[in-house]
Amino acid sequence: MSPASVLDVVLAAAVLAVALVAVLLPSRRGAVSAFLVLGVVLAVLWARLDAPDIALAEAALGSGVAGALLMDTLTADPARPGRRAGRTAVVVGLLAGAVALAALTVVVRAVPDEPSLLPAAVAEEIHGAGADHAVTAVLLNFRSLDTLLEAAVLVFAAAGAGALVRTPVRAPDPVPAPVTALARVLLPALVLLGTWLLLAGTSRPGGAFQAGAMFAGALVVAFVAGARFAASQGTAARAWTVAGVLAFVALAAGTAMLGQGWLVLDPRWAGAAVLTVETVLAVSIGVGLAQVFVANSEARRVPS
Amino acid sequence: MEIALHAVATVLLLCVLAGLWRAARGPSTRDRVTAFALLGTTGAALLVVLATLTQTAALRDAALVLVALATVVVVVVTRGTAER
Amino acid sequence: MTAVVAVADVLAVLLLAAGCFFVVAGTLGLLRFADLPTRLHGVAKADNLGLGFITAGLVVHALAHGGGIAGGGGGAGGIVAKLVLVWLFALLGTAANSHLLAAPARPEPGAEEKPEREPGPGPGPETTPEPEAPATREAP
Amino acid sequence: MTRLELLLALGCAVLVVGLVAHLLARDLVRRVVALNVASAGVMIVLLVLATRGTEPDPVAQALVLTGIVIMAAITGLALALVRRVEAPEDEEAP
Repeated sequence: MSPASVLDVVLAAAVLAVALVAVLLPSRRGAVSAFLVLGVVLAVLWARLDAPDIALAEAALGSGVAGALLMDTLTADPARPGRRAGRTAVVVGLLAGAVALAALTVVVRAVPDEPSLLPAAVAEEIHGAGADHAVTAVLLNFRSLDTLLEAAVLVFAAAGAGALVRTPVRAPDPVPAPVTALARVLLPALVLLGTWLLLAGTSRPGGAFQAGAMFAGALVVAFVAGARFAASQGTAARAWTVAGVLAFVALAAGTAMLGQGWLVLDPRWAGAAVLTVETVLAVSIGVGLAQVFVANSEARRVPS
Repeated sequence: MEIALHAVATVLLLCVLAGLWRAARGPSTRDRVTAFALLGTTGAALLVVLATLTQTAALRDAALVLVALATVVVVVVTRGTAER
Repeated sequence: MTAVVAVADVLAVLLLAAGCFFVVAGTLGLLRFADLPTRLHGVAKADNLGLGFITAGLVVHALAHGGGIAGGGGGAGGIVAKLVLVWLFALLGTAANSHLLAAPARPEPGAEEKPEREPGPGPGPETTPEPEAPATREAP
Repeated sequence: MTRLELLLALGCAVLVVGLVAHLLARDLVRRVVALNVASAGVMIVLLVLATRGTEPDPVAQALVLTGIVIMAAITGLALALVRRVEAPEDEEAP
């Protein structure tokens, strides 16, 4: 492993500094803002770590969708001033943190320095996996059960957030003219960008998750600009939210009935199957994340 | 050339860190969001520089995504508080 | 051929340096200006100009080297297109953002911090002229 | 100090910082932020370990990718819960 370069050291210091600021600031607004900065810095770190997929996802989800969600919280009524942690709790917490850090360092140092065997195994199997890009092949073929369950978690989150809404959708706030104008440009641009990421995902970094985040961004923009379809929490939105899981389960059932076993794809049609599931999954992730946002946003308007 | 790109990336990273000061300090939420808008642009510049440095085309996509979604964040934050 | 590449490299470094200068100026404006409108002004103009210069530098680099540090020519078209797209997106976003952020705001519900409390020990006017220069040069 | 060691130490530190802050913070939104910071630490460790070979490990990267999506979704759910907890008491409550 090469010695750390100046850029790496500065980057590591930056990540640690931003993380510390994000957790140490006493005000909610400061913490959230610093966390958004952390998203940007992390995207750069992932880029340095040879993980462009993750950099894309971090830019889209970490500082995009999650940022919008967190920032939107700040427009709600402020929290009642809570008690601060007592001195004993702080001391115990810091001690526990020090012990945990020491233990973690020991554990991580014990990890062997040799590269794992997985990249070679993936490279061996990737022909006929349905995607030339290794990460996409892992996500939608080799470890597709993980992705299925991840889609299920998203359904759970969207349903949970939706269940917390107490008021029906009211008339939206007046929309400033620049927002409408911006939405007209941004909405098609985001959808186009998402589609590009989706299609690019089979051969290069990109894929369903990043595309889904783009679609979610597009829906959020439409929602903020007052579009009726984006504010809907009706049957269609719910159907799209669960569509990702359903597509996966249907694929699993299909392969099981064809006698190959659950989610074992035949190389002859793996490409088509992967792209189909990815497309449904991307729209599903987009609608699901947008549903989470809309639910949060409606909760904001609970009359007091 | 590689050294120049490294230097540019380091300078831009320091700018991101400087932006953290404004984002953390405020004083108003709008100031924090202004800082974030700046960081979206600076972060995009950083990502395109890294894309050239490491010859990874996907990082240019990431820059595009970052710029686009930073705008979404600003639109979300300012809604309901701006006069027409 | 190598002479052309060398000239292009020098040009790219100059453009990148100019870009860095303007980004630093924008960041200084964000840190040192006295209130939100002036900060927005510094950020929106200087920073976009900086991104534009950096993009231009990378475009020159891509045209000369074709994507990578060591690679030959060719394949630069897509890279150039995407770099330009990044910059256009940034321009669009900043224009809309600045308008939205600068629009007169109602008092925010429960702003826990008073907007009057201004940071910065130094007086404003001394730092004002610096990022002013990129701002005026930006409009062609 | 090699790059690997530096970034592994960074990941561990960020994880612990996030966890301690999550346990100590009283403000609910700050707790959510701290949990996100902790998850960033885990992701750093995983991705640094993924770069040990000549090729980055796609399995670890896919794992982190899944983690990012789940973190975003769960953050949204947590924030909805925070709003519900902090909302004024509703009238129909017994």
